[in-house]
Amino acid sequence: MAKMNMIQALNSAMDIAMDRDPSVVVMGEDVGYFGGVFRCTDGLQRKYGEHRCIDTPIAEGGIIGTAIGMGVNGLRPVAEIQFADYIYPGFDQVVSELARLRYRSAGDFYAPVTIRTPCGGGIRGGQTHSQSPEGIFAHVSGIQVVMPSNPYDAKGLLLASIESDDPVVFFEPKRIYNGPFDGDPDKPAVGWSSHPQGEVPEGYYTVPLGQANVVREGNDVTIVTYGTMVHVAEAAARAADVDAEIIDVRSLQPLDLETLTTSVNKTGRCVIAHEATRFSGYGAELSASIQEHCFYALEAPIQRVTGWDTPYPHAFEWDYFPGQKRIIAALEAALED
Amino acid sequence: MAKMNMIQALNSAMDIAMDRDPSVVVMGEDVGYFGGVFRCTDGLQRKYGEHRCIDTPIAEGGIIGTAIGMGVNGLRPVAEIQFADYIYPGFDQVVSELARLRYRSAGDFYAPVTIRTPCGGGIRGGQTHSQSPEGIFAHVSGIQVVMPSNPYDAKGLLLASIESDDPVVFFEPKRIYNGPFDGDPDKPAVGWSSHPQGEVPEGYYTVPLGQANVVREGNDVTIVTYGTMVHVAEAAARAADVDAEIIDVRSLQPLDLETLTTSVNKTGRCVIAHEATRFSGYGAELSASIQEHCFYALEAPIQRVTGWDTPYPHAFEWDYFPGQKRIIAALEAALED
Amino acid sequence: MASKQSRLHVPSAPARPGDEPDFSYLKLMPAGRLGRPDSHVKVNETHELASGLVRVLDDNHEAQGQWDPHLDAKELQVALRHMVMTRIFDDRMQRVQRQGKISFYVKSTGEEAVSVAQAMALQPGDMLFPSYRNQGLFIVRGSNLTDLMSQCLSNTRDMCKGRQLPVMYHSAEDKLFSISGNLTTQYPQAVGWAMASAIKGEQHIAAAWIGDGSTAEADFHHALTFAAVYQAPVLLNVVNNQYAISTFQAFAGGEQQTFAARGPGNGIAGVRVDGNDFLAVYAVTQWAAERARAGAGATLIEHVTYRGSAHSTSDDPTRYRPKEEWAAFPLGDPIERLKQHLIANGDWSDARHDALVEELTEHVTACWREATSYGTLNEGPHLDASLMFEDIFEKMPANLRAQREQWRREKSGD
Amino acid sequence: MASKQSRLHVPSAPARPGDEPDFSYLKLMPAGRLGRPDSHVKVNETHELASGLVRVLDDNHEAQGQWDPHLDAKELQVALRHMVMTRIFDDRMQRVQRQGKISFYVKSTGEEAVSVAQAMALQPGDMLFPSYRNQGLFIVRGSNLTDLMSQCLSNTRDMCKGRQLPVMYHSAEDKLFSISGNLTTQYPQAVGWAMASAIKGEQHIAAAWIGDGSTAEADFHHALTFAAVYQAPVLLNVVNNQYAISTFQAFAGGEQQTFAARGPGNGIAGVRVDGNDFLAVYAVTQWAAERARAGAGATLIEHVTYRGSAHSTSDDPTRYRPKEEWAAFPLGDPIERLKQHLIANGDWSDARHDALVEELTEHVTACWREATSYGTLNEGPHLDASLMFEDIFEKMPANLRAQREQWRREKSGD
Ligand SMILES: Cc1ncc(C[n+]2csc(CCOP(=O)(O)OP(=O)(O)O)c2C)c(N)n1
Ligand SMILES: Cc1ncc(C[n+]2csc(CCOP(=O)(O)OP(=O)(O)O)c2C)c(N)n1
Ligand SMILES: [Mg+2]
Ligand SMILES: [Mg+2]
Repeated sequence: MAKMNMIQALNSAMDIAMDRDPSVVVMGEDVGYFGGVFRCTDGLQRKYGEHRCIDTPIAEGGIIGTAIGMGVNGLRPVAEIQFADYIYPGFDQVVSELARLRYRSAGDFYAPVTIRTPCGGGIRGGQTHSQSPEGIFAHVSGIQVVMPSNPYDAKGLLLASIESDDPVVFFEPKRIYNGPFDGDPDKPAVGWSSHPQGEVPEGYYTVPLGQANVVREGNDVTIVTYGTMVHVAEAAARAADVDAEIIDVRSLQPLDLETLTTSVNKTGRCVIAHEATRFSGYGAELSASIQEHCFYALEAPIQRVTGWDTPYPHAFEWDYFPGQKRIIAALEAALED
Repeated sequence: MAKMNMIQALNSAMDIAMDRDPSVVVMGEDVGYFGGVFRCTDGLQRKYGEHRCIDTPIAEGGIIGTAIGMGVNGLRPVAEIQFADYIYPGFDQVVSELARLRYRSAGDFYAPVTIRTPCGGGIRGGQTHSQSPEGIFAHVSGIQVVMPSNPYDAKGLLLASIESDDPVVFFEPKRIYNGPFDGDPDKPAVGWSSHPQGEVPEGYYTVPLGQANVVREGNDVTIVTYGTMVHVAEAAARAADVDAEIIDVRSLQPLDLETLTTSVNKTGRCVIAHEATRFSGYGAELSASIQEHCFYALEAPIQRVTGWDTPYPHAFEWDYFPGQKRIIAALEAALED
Repeated sequence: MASKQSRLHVPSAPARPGDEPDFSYLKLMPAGRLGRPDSHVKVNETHELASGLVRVLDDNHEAQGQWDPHLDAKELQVALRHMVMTRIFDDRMQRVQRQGKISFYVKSTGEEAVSVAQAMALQPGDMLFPSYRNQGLFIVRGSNLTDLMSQCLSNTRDMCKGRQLPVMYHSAEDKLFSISGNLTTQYPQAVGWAMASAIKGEQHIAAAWIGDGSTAEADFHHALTFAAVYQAPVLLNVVNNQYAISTFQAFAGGEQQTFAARGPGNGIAGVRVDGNDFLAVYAVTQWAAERARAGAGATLIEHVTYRGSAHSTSDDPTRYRPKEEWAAFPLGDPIERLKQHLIANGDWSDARHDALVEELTEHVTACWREATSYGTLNEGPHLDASLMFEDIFEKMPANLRAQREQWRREKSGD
Repeated sequence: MASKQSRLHVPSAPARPGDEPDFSYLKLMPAGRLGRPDSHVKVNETHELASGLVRVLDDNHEAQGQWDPHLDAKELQVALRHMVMTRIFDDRMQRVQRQGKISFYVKSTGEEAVSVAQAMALQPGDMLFPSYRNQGLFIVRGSNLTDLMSQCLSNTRDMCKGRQLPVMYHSAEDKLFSISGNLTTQYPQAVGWAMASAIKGEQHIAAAWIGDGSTAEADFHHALTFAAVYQAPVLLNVVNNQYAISTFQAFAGGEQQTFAARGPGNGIAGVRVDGNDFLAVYAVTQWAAERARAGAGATLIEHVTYRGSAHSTSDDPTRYRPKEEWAAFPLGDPIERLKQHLIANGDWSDARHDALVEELTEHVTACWREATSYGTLNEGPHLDASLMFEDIFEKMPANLRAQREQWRREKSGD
């Protein structure tokens, strides 16, 4: 075991994948010689050469389009989109091509492409470096959507994603690249080294897609969340002294609905938390599905805790961010009857 | 009053808008001399000239990007995207620019662009001429999303959209361009002329955005739907002889939630129906919001009736399409207790 | 504002219904005029090839100049056979669409030389990324017409399992990529495929086809940029058939500049070729393939041709162009031109041609009979509709399994 | 596969940290070499302008050739003032960012001539669509430094009401468009703005700026295509400062072809200019503006310059390029070159220059003092955070009103 932050864990996953399988290539803007603006691909070009860790032009559509062609020709591309806010120029290649290829060719063609992209705010990035568009991709049939909340899962899920013959959009909550974050920006930053999930095996392992993770057991209410919000939810439950069961969805598509409904059927109450805007977001799917399966067990309305239906404002990010207060208010609403 | 089908009603709306306001321009692929592949812009170039009804290159991103610039320079562009399935190459200009301009410039700049695009299946269009991506756009803060279900609303909502200083993505359910459709493809097609909503004033009028429409009053269950599915829902309620209140959402963003919750609080039961795929779709938002506001009135789980989480398959469109049977099954589920 | 006159330039159509056809806008050149430079030539030395027009067959049906590929009679007869087959196939499929047996069809009439010559000039290991108007590629690579027809019928033998619109074929074993309904998306994919071939140190190259109108899409730019940066071994073809549904090529940017010129303008070689001249298309394809295989980089090839038919069975071209336009097209009909060349060479005759047409017509009829025996859209046998839930992912996730169950209940309610 | 050698071409950097700077890849030309054709020249007659390099100032700081705009000393002194102001402003803002007073900053050091010369050559009614590295445009158009600083501070005077990252300025009244964080999106918008101007029969033109790396984005192609088809009155500028964050211009496609050549290649005029030569940039901008205003069409202008600073305050260029590179850049420093030209003309002196620097430094200090009095990110006064819910729509819809209420309750819980 070693101590790794999320950046190192992701780097280790790509390193191991490239070492084990010569068909794995990494590509993206500034990922090569420079090692990526968040350093996630640091050292990979030095180790595997500029033909397997490839700097690309600034064209997200071109990156994803060429990655699909490489995938069809036997490579296993891991494409980095520098910020999730910049994935939209490549949206058509994801929705119309990457997601559809296996289906429309009746399985004769497929492209095992993993798209890595940092998401989320709380880093003073303003409205174009803070978005969480996972709900959009989850709506597109044919795409797997993943968001880890810690270094251990990040490495294991990324290795599983790279190995998957189906495409994955892999969201990396950049606020917790260097350490867990409980939602309080005024507290001194803590690193992953002190966190149990900062203990990461140096070697190969995978965390299978499609499995949620119960990060804390509890009986009074279920908090369904993922990414940065897992840590905010844990802190909120502690602060409010609520016996909450906290589930890290991890794999948004395919969704491990059973783990969620089992918990809600037990607690009878549910709070859903994500950083993305609320309206027509992924939390709505969680709420709708849980309501369909747990209706008769529910003792209070399912609550959604989200970012507001606004862009992510530079100066007001802590007013936008769904912090502990917003979760605690939702817990109170979910627990009253 | 005149008899119009939806194509004629949309054409009339653009004609009136161009006649009343010289800043209104229509643009898109094949919309000019040809009059549009669905004939919606027929005659507009002849009447207003090729400088106000503009044929464009095949570049959805270019159409929307230039439309934004025109809007900033005092024009009121109505841009046609030939099929909703082809709006994705312009997605970045919609999400990152059209939706954000007013916000990021603190109101100093805005672009009053209306994007018209035919959506939905049931016309043997296969997976790339049948999609309903409204849920994706509804998640993007800063975009109004509209889908009419009949000629009267189509004309009134399009005029209101064109007049709005905020952007609108205006979805046109192409299956009901020529007549209402109850979900049974084997029945002979009926035109709009026999339908009350096929009665359309020749002159100017608007149907305000943000207002849902109760198309049928009822007491036992509320069906919340929009577009083609309004007619399928009416037929299903009739066939199942259920006293259903049917609400046509019409304006998906902004959403008239109050009309929906008032009805569900009355009936205590709710079925949501749309043609789009289910997972993380717009129906999830409707379900989540209604559940939040009507929880204590609900006597059964809110049901979602949708297309499957698959692309729209050419040969199996009637197996995919959420027809009367699927709605009736959901009504039965919603009505049991 | 209404007061002032618009100063916007809007391209005006050369001719509308009722007008005399007018192709004076087409920049032409006599056969044999352009020299054939070494295929390793620098990008900036292809400007002339990109603005001119490579032609081999002259008005007397004789081959002229350095670009003559010197193919023997056998090969030319095979080529003619493929082109005639393509046209007869198209005509038949159009007819059955009119009869309501298939939902949609797209003909390539008048453009047969492009697909046939290029498929013949490339190697079997090369990967092809067709558009919906390249049926000739499938025919040359030996696709069974019954299979193509079955796809159009979405029947029990449909290679797409009923999921795709007619003509959206593919063949993994013949290295023909799955056709997309979304324009130009295959362009960067072909570049990526070619990059992978180079990364793997292989000799296979890729080729992709789009129309003139499709060059306006973003993926055209993505493809050219990546092809230029990595000098990818790929042929990027623009089939300029003068129309994009109702809009003529000026609306795609053909008025100020040739499409081939986008090549050198963006850093790859460019060649403009007479798309109705089988020999010229073959030779240019050989040249570009040689260039790509040697690692000298990509080529953008503009094929100047004419869309002889409607855009698709959903289109009515009489609304926007003169009926007589095709007959007036200065580059003629590719089949007629190759036929006359063979006859001029003493390698063909009208009688043999008529026999060929009759033979292939019967073949197409037989294939259609066989194809319909596997079912049609309306008559069985039908594919199992549960196929609709498969191949979205390699393994079917829970939500799809549940929906398939729900669908089964819905059906059994019959 | 691992066995075989990769045959992919990957551009290699001219120099990495520790290496000697090497600009041998830069195609240069002596000042005065290129003639100045009539501004109505045909697109295909601009190939030489697009592949060459328009320069006016020679190595002796004298103006040469047909492109000399013959500006009088006053104008040149104003230009120098704007450029010096820009650099001092940049240096100060970088410093305050290091002190944690603002969250982010982007300098334009070494590129000042581009924005200053172009803003001066264009007319006040022309609409400008800047990138994040065109602060010179704002300075020439008379934006108050205090306002620019206030935007960077997201303070109570912030024109963006706290919503945008620093440097994402705008000014509706000065016709400076809102800067986007998304690269190249302003390019087709500028073309659309210009199309609208033409449709309205107005004389105003548009101009947009992006960097070399941004030319790879789809919107570059969209802009060129629409500009070519409608001959829109627009100037499309590519500021080739040799880098896109860590990747040098070859990764944007600069290895095989100049960026200016994308112009004629796609159907609009193209000119490549020495971006550090104030006189050349001014003259080329005049030429292109004349062309656009006359309805003769759009121009793509490539400005050859060098990014003297880090990409942004988040970047560390010592990781990927030699420290000495800027000093070795053959086109020098635009401020120094204009200064020496004025001195050579007897219109300027080192003493006057030092006085100017001192004056502007004090001015910037005063503006900063005033700006901070309206608040900083950390110290009040602060904007009312409820502004976060406004300007999403003209009228606030119910869901946002409800969320604003929820936010108020959340706050009051303090
Ligand atoms: C992204 C996208 N936009 C629009 C369409 C609708 N469409 C289908 S074919 C076509 C015209 C294409 O013209 P061209 O590229 O010249 O090819 P041709 O049909 O002439 O062979 C259009 C606009 C589409 N299929 N995909
Ligand atoms: C669509 C998009 N992709 C990626 C980025 C991240 N990014 C910001 S600046 C930049 C480099 C741009 O380089 P260039 O166009 O040369 O402009 P320069 O910074 O050199 O002025 C990148 C990749 C972005 N802002 N938007
Ligand atoms: Mg065409
Ligand atoms: Mg740059």
